[in-house]
Amino acid sequence: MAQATDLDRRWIFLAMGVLVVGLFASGVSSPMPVSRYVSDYYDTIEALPEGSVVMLSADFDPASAAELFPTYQATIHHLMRRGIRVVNVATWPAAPPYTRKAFDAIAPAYGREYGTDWVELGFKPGDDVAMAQIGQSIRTTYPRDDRDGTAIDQLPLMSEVGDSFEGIELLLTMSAGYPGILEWIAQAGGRYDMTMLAATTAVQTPDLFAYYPTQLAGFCGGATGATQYLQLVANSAGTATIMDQAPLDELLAVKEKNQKRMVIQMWGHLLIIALIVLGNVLYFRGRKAVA
Amino acid sequence: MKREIPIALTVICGLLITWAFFSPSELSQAVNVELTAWASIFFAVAFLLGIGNLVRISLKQISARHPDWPYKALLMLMLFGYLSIGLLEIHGVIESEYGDKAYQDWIYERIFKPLQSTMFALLAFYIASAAFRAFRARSMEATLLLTAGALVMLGQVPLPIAPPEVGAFFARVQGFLMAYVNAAGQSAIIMGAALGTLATGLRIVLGLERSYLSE
Amino acid sequence: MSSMLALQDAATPFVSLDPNGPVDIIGAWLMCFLTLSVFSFLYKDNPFYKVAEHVFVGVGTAYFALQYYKEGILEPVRDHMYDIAEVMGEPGASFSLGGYDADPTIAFILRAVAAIFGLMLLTRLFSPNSWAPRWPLAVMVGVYSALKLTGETQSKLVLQTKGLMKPLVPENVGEVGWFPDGVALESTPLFLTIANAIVVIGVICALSHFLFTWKRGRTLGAVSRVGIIVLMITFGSMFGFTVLGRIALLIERVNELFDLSEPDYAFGTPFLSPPVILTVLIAGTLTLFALQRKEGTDS
Amino acid sequence: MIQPLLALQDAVTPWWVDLNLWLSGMGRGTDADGSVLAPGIGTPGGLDDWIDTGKLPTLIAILIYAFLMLRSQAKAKAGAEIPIRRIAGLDALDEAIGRSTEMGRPVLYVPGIDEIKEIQTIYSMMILRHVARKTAEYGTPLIVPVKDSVVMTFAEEACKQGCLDAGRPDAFIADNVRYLSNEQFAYCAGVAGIMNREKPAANIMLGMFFAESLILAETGYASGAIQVAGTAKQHQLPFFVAACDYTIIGEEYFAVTAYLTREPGLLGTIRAADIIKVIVIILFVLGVILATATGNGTETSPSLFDVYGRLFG
Repeated sequence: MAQATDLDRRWIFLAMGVLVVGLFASGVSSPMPVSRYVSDYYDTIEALPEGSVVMLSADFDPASAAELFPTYQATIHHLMRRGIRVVNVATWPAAPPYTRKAFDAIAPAYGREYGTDWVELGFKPGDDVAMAQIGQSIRTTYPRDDRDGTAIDQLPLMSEVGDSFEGIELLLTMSAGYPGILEWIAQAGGRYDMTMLAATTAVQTPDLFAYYPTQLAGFCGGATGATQYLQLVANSAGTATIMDQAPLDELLAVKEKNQKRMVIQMWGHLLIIALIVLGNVLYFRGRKAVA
Repeated sequence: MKREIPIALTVICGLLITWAFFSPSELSQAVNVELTAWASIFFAVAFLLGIGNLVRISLKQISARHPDWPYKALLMLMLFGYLSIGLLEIHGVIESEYGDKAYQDWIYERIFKPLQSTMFALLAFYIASAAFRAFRARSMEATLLLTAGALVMLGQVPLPIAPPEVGAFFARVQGFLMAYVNAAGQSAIIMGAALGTLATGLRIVLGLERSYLSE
Repeated sequence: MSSMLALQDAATPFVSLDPNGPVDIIGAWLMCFLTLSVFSFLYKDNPFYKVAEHVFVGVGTAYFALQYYKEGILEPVRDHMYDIAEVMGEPGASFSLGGYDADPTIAFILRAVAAIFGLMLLTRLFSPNSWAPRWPLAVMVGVYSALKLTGETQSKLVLQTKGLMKPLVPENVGEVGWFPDGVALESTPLFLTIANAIVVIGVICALSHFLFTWKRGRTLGAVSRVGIIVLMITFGSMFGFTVLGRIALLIERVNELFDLSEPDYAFGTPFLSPPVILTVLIAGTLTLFALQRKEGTDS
Repeated sequence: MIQPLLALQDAVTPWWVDLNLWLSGMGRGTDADGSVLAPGIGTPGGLDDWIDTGKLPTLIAILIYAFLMLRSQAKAKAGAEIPIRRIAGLDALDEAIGRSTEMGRPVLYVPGIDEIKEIQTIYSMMILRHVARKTAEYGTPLIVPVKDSVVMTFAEEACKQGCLDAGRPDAFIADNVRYLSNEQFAYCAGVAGIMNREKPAANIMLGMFFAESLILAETGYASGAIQVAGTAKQHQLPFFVAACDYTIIGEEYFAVTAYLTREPGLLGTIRAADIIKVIVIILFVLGVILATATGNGTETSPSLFDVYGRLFG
């Protein structure tokens, strides 16, 4: 024990820091094979008829945006390319700025308009209570939109959406924890039998395997899932008629960046495994020496 | 009466919400909408209590010239500065051409966001340190955990440094562990936790559990 | 679209409020300083970290307070009551509560009661032992626990049990056989059968581990032991995913520091890159402190 | 829908086909054309006016649980003994406190970082009372850092009460229940400071933990203390299992209070949950057997498994 703890842990901090910064500067990248959870996520969206309405819930904050925002952007690309209309909600207070930023940048490039192709209802406090409210009556929960405070009935898209998720084909959540996908499964999947898709942070991902595929049609877990989904969306993005190339270029750049990150990730994982092995070897050797 | 009324309120609201979950009638849904709105109003108000606490403690430290008092003063400055900007913006006193939350968003993007994500990024360093100093294979349980963890870590990343077969092998092992063993363990934990929630929730809704209303 | 392109071409302003625009110069230096200050904690607790920490608590608290104020107070109380008040005077008018046509007067009174309860919660600020906050807290406890109780029993117990009930043997085994050629190992009926059996046994054993009031004979002991193995592998998997997530966040922060070293934020020169300058500044100050302290102890 | 029903009855049909039709009617009320699927369902004043029939299984589950719980509680209060299995981590509590006393160093109790509205925090307070009693008996100082001011009042009460239980009210030291900070990482740094400076010989961490669990467990390990940790938050369990000496896992945490207090009401709750677990296992195995034996049928000729599946909503 003594040997292992004698080392100042700042050396380990330094090793991790040097590793990440050094690799970032070097810029090696590598594509990834796609898992079935991610291809199911992609295929479920692909199978929706054009013009369907989905609900997209932003349940994350800045701390988790690194993991979830690329998937969020790619999902918007995917939905907008397919001509699927989106009702945006959020159960995390810090999420709405992301919603607006992403939609304003991406949707117009596909010729989509606010009000008919997407609406922004904003944050609702109350965690799973808010989710229950949204399910029961979206009109009572959100009398006005979050963008300019327009009455909800004046938004063309909302005329097709009723109480109890009537008119909504699919519920997607970008989920960083509580409240998130598990609460949505309880409040919407369980209550209203909604088809659900989720993108989650790595930490939350292991919970999801138990719900797949009965209560969750597909999911993108952590940076790995994000990279795989970005690959799928970026590969099919060329099929759309697009009015502005800039967002698409950004998507491709994000994909490239994610592939690069996965290589750093690999070295980070190898470092952690090496440290566990080394720590244990020193520990057991030290114990033997004492005995 | 000090104890009885709150318990009665808990029981009544709990039973109403339970009824609304099972009943399809419009009246039950109205009760549900109203009560859940109440809960979120109280939730928002309760946050003010937290602020009150923070302000009281900080002001006490500032006036007592606690060694950290300049930091506490900075805290108060940031808190009330941002609150004032936000309130002025929400009530339309100040406006920006970039939308009705532009000032708030600026502070959010430039201050809150980097701070919060960096705080969490610190944990990558702590995991590395813990891996070396604390994660010991001292029992069968810990050995299994660490081995499974290592396999999953390897299966989650591309392995361009190894032959493709090696990467594919780890991805397969990882897929198997996640889809079957982990799924079984997760199911058991989820069902167990649901039973815990059912037990505790029922005790509260039936008025059997009163410890949260301590005198 | 054209405006977006124009923004990208334009020179970076010192302060830009455009939420979609590139980061302004002051903002870039601020972000850089705060990020590096938090990282400086890895060296040790120091004034830079303390500044970052207190700014974080202040801004974070205010941010959430504003959100709750708007979405939890202004909208459900002020706006909602205003909406009701608009129809209240009209004869035969009704107000829709979740699809139910309620009497506007009753709807108004209900929400007014909620507002009064909210105020009762606030009395805790002035007298910590007051009885008043207990009423709204009791309502919250009742509502939250009933929602959890019903929703979780449905999704995490009943439907979870249903979702676990899958055939052990894949249905196509009659056509393709147990171990067909040219199929990935994971898709062969033999493999799937074994894997499904592992799930069934795993769930039974792990649940049995949580049996507390059953006499623990040899059988239950052995079953519980297998349950422990399943749980440990589950925790191991979660551990692996946690590592994935934390390192991803670190990479993101490093990525941002690299982005912030663009010449745009450095007044067009490569020498004034914010991350480099601020790293030198913070590291230099901390070294200076350390040297001073050493001198102090030496003398 | 009436026609196929009659047609099916003419042929020799298995009994579950009728049952399935009745059950599917319950789930949907009336059919799309408004025809009544089964007597009493879909008609005005029928069953589905009163209850969302798709949720009937959940209601039945809750009612069964309520019945079992009340019965077990009544039995336990009447004196029937409900055995409870040993939980190694809890037995280790005494050992840890004993070791602290021998070494003349304090015991550190971290009650998690959530507010009092979290059930796990309330549970933690009940355990704290027991720990405070033990430390008072041994005459060992107990340090309790808290993150929330409301939790602080509860923690003070629990410690005071524990010292009273031990018959040593003088053992309560108000300054040892310490409010550190409402900010997660600042609190965490504070606790790490206590671990390094005051060198407690035992760290007991029970409650709701988030990302800080790793830092606490690692710092505690490095300081050489015996560590006992427990939480129902599964995400933090890997770190506790890897870095602590004893870990109380998931649902075990909810059994802790019953284990320590032996209060009949709590024991009855645990007993009822156990019975439900056995019922769930039986239903689950039956489902797997049916699924394997009969497979999935079609809309018009459902298999026995389809009908069984409907029983779960």
